[in-house]
Amino acid sequence: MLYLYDGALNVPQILKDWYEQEANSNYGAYIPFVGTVRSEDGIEGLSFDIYEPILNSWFEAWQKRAKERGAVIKMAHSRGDVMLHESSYIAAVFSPKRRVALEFIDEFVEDFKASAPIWKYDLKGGKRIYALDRSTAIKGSGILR
Amino acid sequence: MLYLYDGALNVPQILKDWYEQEANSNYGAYIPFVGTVRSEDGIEGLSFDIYEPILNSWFEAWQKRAKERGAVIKMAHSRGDVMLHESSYIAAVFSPKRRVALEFIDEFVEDFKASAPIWKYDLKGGKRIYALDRSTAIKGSGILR
Amino acid sequence: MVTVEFLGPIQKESLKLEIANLSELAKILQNDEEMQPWLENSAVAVNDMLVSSRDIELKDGDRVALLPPVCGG
Amino acid sequence: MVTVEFLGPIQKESLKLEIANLSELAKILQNDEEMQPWLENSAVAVNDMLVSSRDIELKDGDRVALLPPVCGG
Repeated sequence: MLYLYDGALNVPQILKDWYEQEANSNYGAYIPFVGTVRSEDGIEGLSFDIYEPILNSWFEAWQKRAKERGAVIKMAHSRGDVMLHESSYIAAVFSPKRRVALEFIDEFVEDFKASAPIWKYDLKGGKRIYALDRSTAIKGSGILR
Repeated sequence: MLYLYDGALNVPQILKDWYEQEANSNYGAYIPFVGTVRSEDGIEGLSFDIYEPILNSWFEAWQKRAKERGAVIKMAHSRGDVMLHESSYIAAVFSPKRRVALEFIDEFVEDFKASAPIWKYDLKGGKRIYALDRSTAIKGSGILR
Repeated sequence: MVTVEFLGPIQKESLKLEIANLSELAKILQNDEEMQPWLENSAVAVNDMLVSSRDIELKDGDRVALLPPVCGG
Repeated sequence: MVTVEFLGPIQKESLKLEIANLSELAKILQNDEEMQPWLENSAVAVNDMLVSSRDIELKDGDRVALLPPVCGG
Protein backbone atom coordinates (compact mmCIF):
# COMPACT_ATOMS: atom_id res chain seq x y z
CA MET A 1 0.00 0.00 0.00
CA LEU A 2 2.89 2.27 -0.91
CA TYR A 3 2.38 3.94 -4.26
CA LEU A 4 5.06 5.90 -6.14
CA TYR A 5 4.18 8.09 -9.12
CA ASP A 6 6.21 10.05 -11.65
CA GLY A 7 5.29 13.72 -11.14
CA ALA A 8 2.36 15.23 -9.25
CA LEU A 9 -0.27 13.12 -7.49
CA ASN A 10 -3.90 13.00 -8.61
CA VAL A 11 -5.16 13.75 -5.11
CA PRO A 12 -8.95 13.41 -5.61
CA GLN A 13 -8.50 10.09 -7.41
CA ILE A 14 -6.15 8.64 -4.79
CA LEU A 15 -8.33 9.75 -1.86
CA LYS A 16 -11.35 8.21 -3.61
CA ASP A 17 -9.57 4.94 -4.47
CA TRP A 18 -8.34 4.46 -0.91
CA TYR A 19 -11.76 5.29 0.57
CA GLU A 20 -13.40 2.75 -1.73
CA GLN A 21 -10.74 0.09 -1.10
CA GLU A 22 -11.59 0.14 2.62
CA ALA A 23 -15.32 0.83 2.27
CA ASN A 24 -16.25 -2.55 3.74
CA SER A 25 -13.36 -3.01 6.19
CA ASN A 26 -15.37 -1.55 9.09
CA TYR A 27 -12.92 1.22 9.90
CA GLY A 28 -14.54 4.17 11.66
CA ALA A 29 -11.83 6.74 10.93
CA TYR A 30 -9.94 7.62 7.73
CA ILE A 31 -7.37 10.42 8.02
CA PRO A 32 -5.37 11.37 4.95
CA PHE A 33 -2.55 13.89 5.12
CA VAL A 34 -1.96 15.69 1.81
CA GLY A 35 1.27 17.61 1.20
CA THR A 36 1.21 20.31 -1.47
CA VAL A 37 4.05 22.38 -2.93
CA ARG A 38 3.92 25.93 -1.56
CA SER A 39 5.12 29.03 -3.31
CA GLU A 40 8.05 30.34 -1.26
CA ASP A 41 11.55 31.68 -1.89
CA GLY A 42 10.78 32.06 -5.57
CA ILE A 43 10.76 28.34 -6.34
CA GLU A 44 9.01 27.02 -9.45
CA GLY A 45 8.47 23.63 -7.90
CA LEU A 46 10.18 20.76 -6.10
CA SER A 47 11.82 17.59 -7.30
CA PHE A 48 12.30 14.31 -5.47
CA ASP A 49 14.70 11.37 -5.52
CA ILE A 50 13.58 8.20 -3.77
CA TYR A 51 15.63 5.19 -2.72
CA GLU A 52 13.00 2.51 -2.93
CA PRO A 53 14.55 -0.52 -1.18
CA ILE A 54 14.92 1.30 2.14
CA LEU A 55 11.66 3.21 1.70
CA ASN A 56 9.88 -0.12 1.29
CA SER A 57 11.37 -1.67 4.43
CA TRP A 58 10.75 1.53 6.44
CA PHE A 59 7.13 1.49 5.27
CA GLU A 60 6.67 -2.20 6.03
CA ALA A 61 7.89 -1.67 9.60
CA TRP A 62 5.23 1.05 10.03
CA GLN A 63 2.54 -1.10 8.46
CA LYS A 64 3.36 -3.77 11.04
CA ARG A 65 3.07 -1.25 13.89
CA ALA A 66 -0.25 -0.08 12.47
CA LYS A 67 -1.56 -3.64 12.23
CA GLU A 68 -0.74 -4.24 15.90
CA ARG A 69 -3.09 -1.36 16.72
CA GLY A 70 -5.79 -2.58 14.33
CA ALA A 71 -5.01 0.12 11.78
CA VAL A 72 -3.74 0.26 8.21
CA ILE A 73 -1.53 2.86 6.50
CA LYS A 74 -1.41 3.90 2.85
CA MET A 75 1.10 6.24 1.31
CA ALA A 76 1.67 7.85 -2.08
CA HIS A 77 4.68 9.94 -3.13
CA SER A 78 5.95 11.62 -6.25
CA ARG A 79 9.23 10.95 -8.04
CA GLY A 80 10.79 13.77 -10.07
CA ASP A 81 9.27 17.21 -10.56
CA VAL A 82 6.14 18.57 -8.87
CA MET A 83 5.18 22.15 -9.63
CA LEU A 84 3.65 24.89 -7.41
CA HIS A 85 0.26 24.02 -5.89
CA GLU A 86 0.56 20.41 -7.03
CA SER A 87 0.77 17.67 -4.42
CA SER A 88 3.67 15.28 -3.87
CA TYR A 89 2.67 13.31 -0.79
CA ILE A 90 -0.35 11.58 0.71
CA ALA A 91 -0.28 9.44 3.84
CA ALA A 92 -3.46 7.97 5.29
CA VAL A 93 -4.45 5.97 8.34
CA PHE A 94 -7.60 3.87 8.63
CA SER A 95 -8.53 2.57 12.06
CA PRO A 96 -11.61 1.38 13.93
CA LYS A 97 -11.42 4.27 16.42
CA ARG A 98 -10.51 7.91 16.05
CA ARG A 99 -7.84 8.22 18.79
CA VAL A 100 -5.57 5.60 17.22
CA ALA A 101 -5.95 7.23 13.80
CA LEU A 102 -5.27 10.76 15.09
CA GLU A 103 -2.17 9.68 16.98
CA PHE A 104 -0.91 7.42 14.23
CA ILE A 105 -1.09 9.93 11.40
CA ASP A 106 0.93 12.41 13.48
CA GLU A 107 3.62 9.86 14.45
CA PHE A 108 3.79 8.47 10.93
CA VAL A 109 4.12 11.83 9.16
CA GLU A 110 6.79 13.03 11.61
CA ASP A 111 8.86 9.86 11.25
CA PHE A 112 8.39 10.03 7.49
CA LYS A 113 9.94 13.52 7.52
CA ALA A 114 12.85 12.37 9.70
CA SER A 115 13.59 8.96 8.21
CA ALA A 116 12.14 8.18 4.79
CA PRO A 117 14.93 8.00 2.18
CA ILE A 118 13.63 10.77 -0.07
CA TRP A 119 15.62 13.81 -1.15
CA LYS A 120 14.07 17.15 -2.00
CA TYR A 121 15.36 19.71 -4.50
CA ASP A 122 14.11 23.22 -5.21
CA LEU A 123 13.43 23.98 -8.85
CA LYS A 124 14.67 27.52 -9.34
CA GLY A 125 15.81 29.30 -12.48
CA GLY A 126 15.77 25.98 -14.31
CA LYS A 127 18.16 24.42 -11.77
CA ARG A 128 17.62 21.55 -9.31
CA ILE A 129 19.07 22.64 -5.94
CA TYR A 130 19.30 20.19 -3.02
CA ALA A 131 17.20 21.53 -0.09
CA LEU A 132 19.88 20.83 2.53
CA ASP A 133 18.64 23.48 4.98
CA ARG A 134 15.20 21.84 5.20
CA SER A 135 16.54 18.29 5.35
CA THR A 136 17.09 16.09 8.39
CA ALA A 137 20.05 13.79 8.95
CA ILE A 138 18.77 10.25 9.46
CA LYS A 139 19.24 8.96 13.02
CA GLY A 140 22.70 7.42 13.35
CA SER A 141 24.25 9.62 10.67
CA GLY A 142 27.94 10.48 10.82
CA ILE A 143 29.41 7.07 11.67
CA LEU A 144 31.92 7.33 8.82
CA ARG A 145 33.24 10.75 9.76
CA MET B 1 -17.46 26.31 5.34
CA LEU B 2 -19.84 24.15 7.34
CA TYR B 3 -21.94 21.87 5.17
CA LEU B 4 -24.92 19.86 6.38
CA TYR B 5 -26.44 17.10 4.23
CA ASP B 6 -29.50 14.91 4.54
CA GLY B 7 -28.23 11.32 4.80
CA ALA B 8 -24.79 9.92 4.02
CA LEU B 9 -21.94 12.08 2.75
CA ASN B 10 -20.45 11.71 -0.73
CA VAL B 11 -16.92 11.49 0.64
CA PRO B 12 -14.88 11.41 -2.61
CA GLN B 13 -16.81 14.38 -3.99
CA ILE B 14 -16.46 16.47 -0.83
CA LEU B 15 -12.73 15.71 -0.46
CA LYS B 16 -12.24 16.66 -4.12
CA ASP B 17 -14.31 19.86 -3.87
CA TRP B 18 -12.43 21.06 -0.79
CA TYR B 19 -9.04 20.23 -2.32
CA GLU B 20 -9.94 22.18 -5.45
CA GLN B 21 -11.40 25.12 -3.50
CA GLU B 22 -8.02 25.66 -1.81
CA ALA B 23 -5.82 24.62 -4.74
CA ASN B 24 -4.37 28.10 -5.13
CA SER B 25 -4.42 29.23 -1.50
CA ASN B 26 -0.80 28.15 -0.95
CA TYR B 27 -1.54 25.77 1.92
CA GLY B 28 1.10 23.06 2.29
CA ALA B 29 -0.99 20.63 4.35
CA TYR B 30 -4.57 19.35 3.95
CA ILE B 31 -5.77 16.87 6.57
CA PRO B 32 -9.33 15.57 6.34
CA PHE B 33 -10.79 13.35 9.05
CA VAL B 34 -13.55 11.06 7.73
CA GLY B 35 -15.94 9.33 10.15
CA THR B 36 -17.70 6.21 8.91
CA VAL B 37 -20.49 4.16 10.53
CA ARG B 38 -19.05 0.92 11.92
CA SER B 39 -20.91 -2.34 12.29
CA GLU B 40 -21.13 -3.03 16.03
CA ASP B 41 -23.76 -4.13 18.54
CA GLY B 42 -26.04 -5.22 15.71
CA ILE B 43 -26.91 -1.72 14.56
CA GLU B 44 -28.27 -1.12 11.06
CA GLY B 45 -27.02 2.45 11.00
CA LEU B 46 -26.98 5.70 12.91
CA SER B 47 -29.21 8.74 12.86
CA PHE B 48 -28.38 12.33 13.78
CA ASP B 49 -30.21 15.40 15.06
CA ILE B 50 -28.42 18.73 14.75
CA TYR B 51 -29.18 22.04 16.43
CA GLU B 52 -27.85 24.41 13.82
CA PRO B 53 -27.74 27.82 15.56
CA ILE B 54 -25.32 26.64 18.24
CA LEU B 55 -23.41 24.41 15.81
CA ASN B 56 -22.85 27.47 13.63
CA SER B 57 -21.55 29.65 16.45
CA TRP B 58 -19.36 26.82 17.80
CA PHE B 59 -17.92 26.36 14.31
CA GLU B 60 -17.35 30.07 13.77
CA ALA B 61 -15.37 30.27 17.02
CA TRP B 62 -13.13 27.45 15.77
CA GLN B 63 -12.76 29.07 12.36
CA LYS B 64 -11.53 32.21 14.12
CA ARG B 65 -8.97 30.21 16.14
CA ALA B 66 -7.83 28.53 12.91
CA LYS B 67 -7.45 31.86 11.14
CA GLU B 68 -5.24 33.17 13.96
CA ARG B 69 -2.87 30.31 13.20
CA GLY B 70 -3.05 30.87 9.43
CA ALA B 71 -5.27 27.84 8.90
CA VAL B 72 -8.80 27.17 7.66
CA ILE B 73 -11.31 24.49 8.72
CA LYS B 74 -14.07 22.85 6.73
CA MET B 75 -16.68 20.49 8.08
CA ALA B 76 -19.49 18.38 6.68
CA HIS B 77 -22.06 16.40 8.69
CA SER B 78 -25.11 14.29 8.00
CA ARG B 79 -28.64 14.92 9.24
CA GLY B 80 -30.94 11.92 9.65
CA ASP B 81 -30.06 8.33 8.80
CA VAL B 82 -26.65 7.03 7.73
CA MET B 83 -26.32 3.30 7.17
CA LEU B 84 -23.43 0.89 7.87
CA HIS B 85 -20.15 1.71 6.10
CA GLU B 86 -21.51 5.06 4.97
CA SER B 87 -19.89 8.25 6.27
CA SER B 88 -21.53 10.94 8.38
CA TYR B 89 -18.69 13.32 9.22
CA ILE B 90 -15.75 15.04 7.55
CA ALA B 91 -13.60 17.69 9.18
CA ALA B 92 -10.57 19.12 7.41
CA VAL B 93 -7.79 21.53 8.21
CA PHE B 94 -5.70 23.38 5.63
CA SER B 95 -2.59 25.17 6.83
CA PRO B 96 0.71 26.44 5.45
CA LYS B 97 2.72 24.05 7.65
CA ARG B 98 2.15 20.49 8.76
CA ARG B 99 2.56 20.88 12.56
CA VAL B 100 -0.32 23.35 12.84
CA ALA B 101 -2.55 21.12 10.71
CA LEU B 102 -1.71 17.95 12.64
CA GLU B 103 -2.35 19.58 16.00
CA PHE B 104 -5.44 21.43 14.86
CA ILE B 105 -7.27 18.46 13.38
CA ASP B 106 -6.80 16.56 16.65
CA GLU B 107 -8.00 19.44 18.85
CA PHE B 108 -10.89 20.22 16.55
CA VAL B 109 -12.19 16.65 16.28
CA GLU B 110 -11.94 16.12 20.06
CA ASP B 111 -13.81 19.33 20.84
CA PHE B 112 -16.35 18.47 18.16
CA LYS B 113 -17.04 15.19 19.97
CA ALA B 114 -17.34 16.94 23.33
CA SER B 115 -19.24 20.08 22.38
CA ALA B 116 -20.96 20.11 18.99
CA PRO B 117 -24.77 20.08 19.45
CA ILE B 118 -25.41 16.86 17.55
CA TRP B 119 -27.27 13.84 18.92
CA LYS B 120 -26.65 10.29 17.79
CA TYR B 121 -29.17 7.46 17.66
CA ASP B 122 -28.62 3.78 16.91
CA LEU B 123 -30.90 2.34 14.24
CA LYS B 124 -31.78 -1.12 15.52
CA GLY B 125 -34.76 -3.32 14.76
CA GLY B 126 -36.40 -0.39 12.99
CA LYS B 127 -36.12 1.78 16.11
CA ARG B 128 -34.15 4.99 16.72
CA ILE B 129 -32.41 4.65 20.12
CA TYR B 130 -30.52 7.57 21.68
CA ALA B 131 -26.85 6.58 22.17
CA LEU B 132 -26.62 7.97 25.70
CA ASP B 133 -23.75 5.68 26.76
CA ARG B 134 -21.51 7.05 23.98
CA SER B 135 -22.56 10.66 24.47
CA THR B 136 -20.76 13.41 26.39
CA ALA B 137 -22.43 16.01 28.60
CA ILE B 138 -21.50 19.46 27.31
CA LYS B 139 -19.19 21.40 29.66
CA GLY B 140 -21.28 23.23 32.23
CA SER B 141 -24.16 20.74 32.13
CA GLY B 142 -26.36 20.25 35.17
CA ILE B 143 -26.91 23.87 36.22
CA LEU B 144 -30.68 23.32 36.39
CA ARG B 145 -30.53 20.22 38.61
CA MET C 1 -42.82 35.36 27.94
CA VAL C 2 -39.78 33.06 27.66
CA THR C 3 -39.70 30.07 25.31
CA VAL C 4 -38.04 26.88 26.59
CA GLU C 5 -36.99 24.25 24.03
CA PHE C 6 -35.84 20.69 24.60
CA LEU C 7 -33.32 19.54 22.03
CA GLY C 8 -32.30 16.18 20.57
CA PRO C 9 -33.61 13.14 22.42
CA ILE C 10 -35.60 14.99 25.10
CA GLN C 11 -39.19 14.11 24.23
CA LYS C 12 -40.93 17.21 25.45
CA GLU C 13 -42.88 19.96 23.77
CA SER C 14 -41.47 23.45 24.12
CA LEU C 15 -42.90 25.65 26.89
CA LYS C 16 -43.84 29.29 27.11
CA LEU C 17 -43.25 30.57 30.63
CA GLU C 18 -43.41 33.82 32.58
CA ILE C 19 -40.04 33.52 34.33
CA ALA C 20 -37.40 36.08 35.25
CA ASN C 21 -34.34 33.88 35.56
CA LEU C 22 -32.98 30.34 35.23
CA SER C 23 -33.53 29.54 38.92
CA GLU C 24 -37.27 29.88 38.36
CA LEU C 25 -37.01 27.58 35.35
CA ALA C 26 -35.04 25.04 37.43
CA LYS C 27 -37.81 24.96 40.06
CA ILE C 28 -40.49 24.35 37.45
CA LEU C 29 -38.59 21.58 35.67
CA GLN C 30 -37.56 19.86 38.93
CA ASN C 31 -41.26 19.22 39.53
CA ASP C 32 -41.42 17.23 36.29
CA GLU C 33 -40.25 13.70 37.12
CA GLU C 34 -39.42 12.80 33.54
CA MET C 35 -37.09 15.79 33.37
CA GLN C 36 -34.98 14.77 36.42
CA PRO C 37 -32.31 12.76 34.52
CA TRP C 38 -32.08 15.43 31.80
CA LEU C 39 -31.52 18.18 34.36
CA GLU C 40 -28.48 16.26 35.60
CA ASN C 41 -26.76 16.00 32.25
CA SER C 42 -28.06 18.83 30.07
CA ALA C 43 -26.40 22.12 29.24
CA VAL C 44 -28.40 25.33 28.92
CA ALA C 45 -28.32 27.96 26.22
CA VAL C 46 -29.99 31.37 26.36
CA ASN C 47 -30.62 32.86 22.91
CA ASP C 48 -28.29 30.18 21.48
CA MET C 49 -25.39 31.06 23.80
CA LEU C 50 -24.33 28.39 26.27
CA VAL C 51 -24.42 29.63 29.87
CA SER C 52 -22.53 28.25 32.84
CA SER C 53 -24.54 29.66 35.75
CA ARG C 54 -28.14 29.98 36.86
CA ASP C 55 -27.62 33.66 37.64
CA ILE C 56 -28.96 34.78 34.32
CA GLU C 57 -31.78 37.26 34.12
CA LEU C 58 -34.36 36.50 31.43
CA LYS C 59 -36.43 39.05 29.60
CA ASP C 60 -39.51 38.90 27.41
CA GLY C 61 -38.81 37.09 24.15
CA ASP C 62 -35.72 35.22 25.38
CA ARG C 63 -35.27 31.64 24.22
CA VAL C 64 -33.85 28.99 26.53
CA ALA C 65 -32.71 25.58 25.24
CA LEU C 66 -31.72 22.40 27.07
CA LEU C 67 -28.96 20.40 25.36
CA PRO C 68 -28.56 16.78 26.52
CA PRO C 69 -25.25 14.85 26.06
CA VAL C 70 -23.94 15.06 22.51
CA CYS C 71 -22.23 12.65 20.16
CA GLY C 72 -21.56 13.94 16.66
CA GLY C 73 -19.40 12.22 14.10
CA MET D 1 34.29 -6.95 -3.62
CA VAL D 2 31.95 -4.51 -1.87
CA THR D 3 29.85 -1.97 -3.80
CA VAL D 4 29.48 1.52 -2.29
CA GLU D 5 26.66 3.73 -3.53
CA PHE D 6 26.04 7.42 -2.94
CA LEU D 7 22.36 8.31 -2.82
CA GLY D 8 20.30 11.41 -3.54
CA PRO D 9 22.29 14.62 -3.92
CA ILE D 10 25.77 13.12 -3.44
CA GLN D 11 27.33 13.54 -6.86
CA LYS D 12 29.67 10.58 -6.88
CA GLU D 13 29.87 7.42 -8.96
CA SER D 14 29.53 4.17 -7.05
CA LEU D 15 32.74 2.40 -6.02
CA LYS D 16 33.83 -1.23 -5.96
CA LEU D 17 36.26 -1.79 -3.10
CA GLU D 18 38.11 -4.65 -1.44
CA ILE D 19 37.25 -3.78 2.16
CA ALA D 20 36.46 -5.92 5.18
CA ASN D 21 34.55 -3.44 7.34
CA LEU D 22 33.11 0.07 7.54
CA SER D 23 36.19 1.47 9.27
CA GLU D 24 38.21 0.73 6.16
CA LEU D 25 35.54 2.47 4.08
CA ALA D 26 35.66 5.48 6.42
CA LYS D 27 39.43 5.82 5.94
CA ILE D 28 39.11 5.73 2.17
CA LEU D 29 36.29 8.29 2.04
CA GLN D 30 37.98 10.63 4.53
CA ASN D 31 40.75 11.07 1.97
CA ASP D 32 38.23 12.44 -0.53
CA GLU D 33 37.81 16.11 0.28
CA GLU D 34 34.47 16.42 -1.47
CA MET D 35 33.09 13.66 0.73
CA GLN D 36 33.95 15.38 4.04
CA PRO D 37 30.62 17.22 4.53
CA TRP D 38 28.64 14.16 3.49
CA LEU D 39 30.47 11.94 5.99
CA GLU D 40 29.30 14.30 8.74
CA ASN D 41 25.62 14.08 7.94
CA SER D 42 25.04 10.82 6.07
CA ALA D 43 23.62 7.59 7.40
CA VAL D 44 24.92 4.23 6.24
CA ALA D 45 23.04 1.18 5.06
CA VAL D 46 24.52 -2.29 4.48
CA ASN D 47 22.44 -4.39 2.10
CA ASP D 48 19.61 -1.85 2.53
CA MET D 49 19.57 -2.07 6.33
CA LEU D 50 20.57 1.08 8.21
CA VAL D 51 23.47 0.49 10.60
CA SER D 52 24.38 2.53 13.64
CA SER D 53 28.01 1.51 14.19
CA ARG D 54 31.20 1.10 12.19
CA ASP D 55 31.81 -2.34 13.71
CA ILE D 56 30.22 -4.13 10.83
CA GLU D 57 32.11 -6.84 8.97
CA LEU D 58 31.63 -6.78 5.21
CA LYS D 59 31.80 -9.76 2.91
CA ASP D 60 32.10 -10.25 -0.82
CA GLY D 61 28.99 -9.00 -2.62
CA ASP D 62 27.79 -6.70 0.17
CA ARG D 63 26.31 -3.34 -0.83
CA VAL D 64 26.94 -0.22 1.23
CA ALA D 65 24.91 2.98 0.71
CA LEU D 66 25.40 6.49 2.04
CA LEU D 67 22.17 8.39 2.73
CA PRO D 68 22.49 12.17 3.13
CA PRO D 69 19.85 14.23 5.02
CA VAL D 70 16.31 13.52 3.85
CA CYS D 71 13.21 15.62 3.23
CA GLY D 72 10.22 13.80 1.81
CA GLY D 73 6.72 15.19 1.54
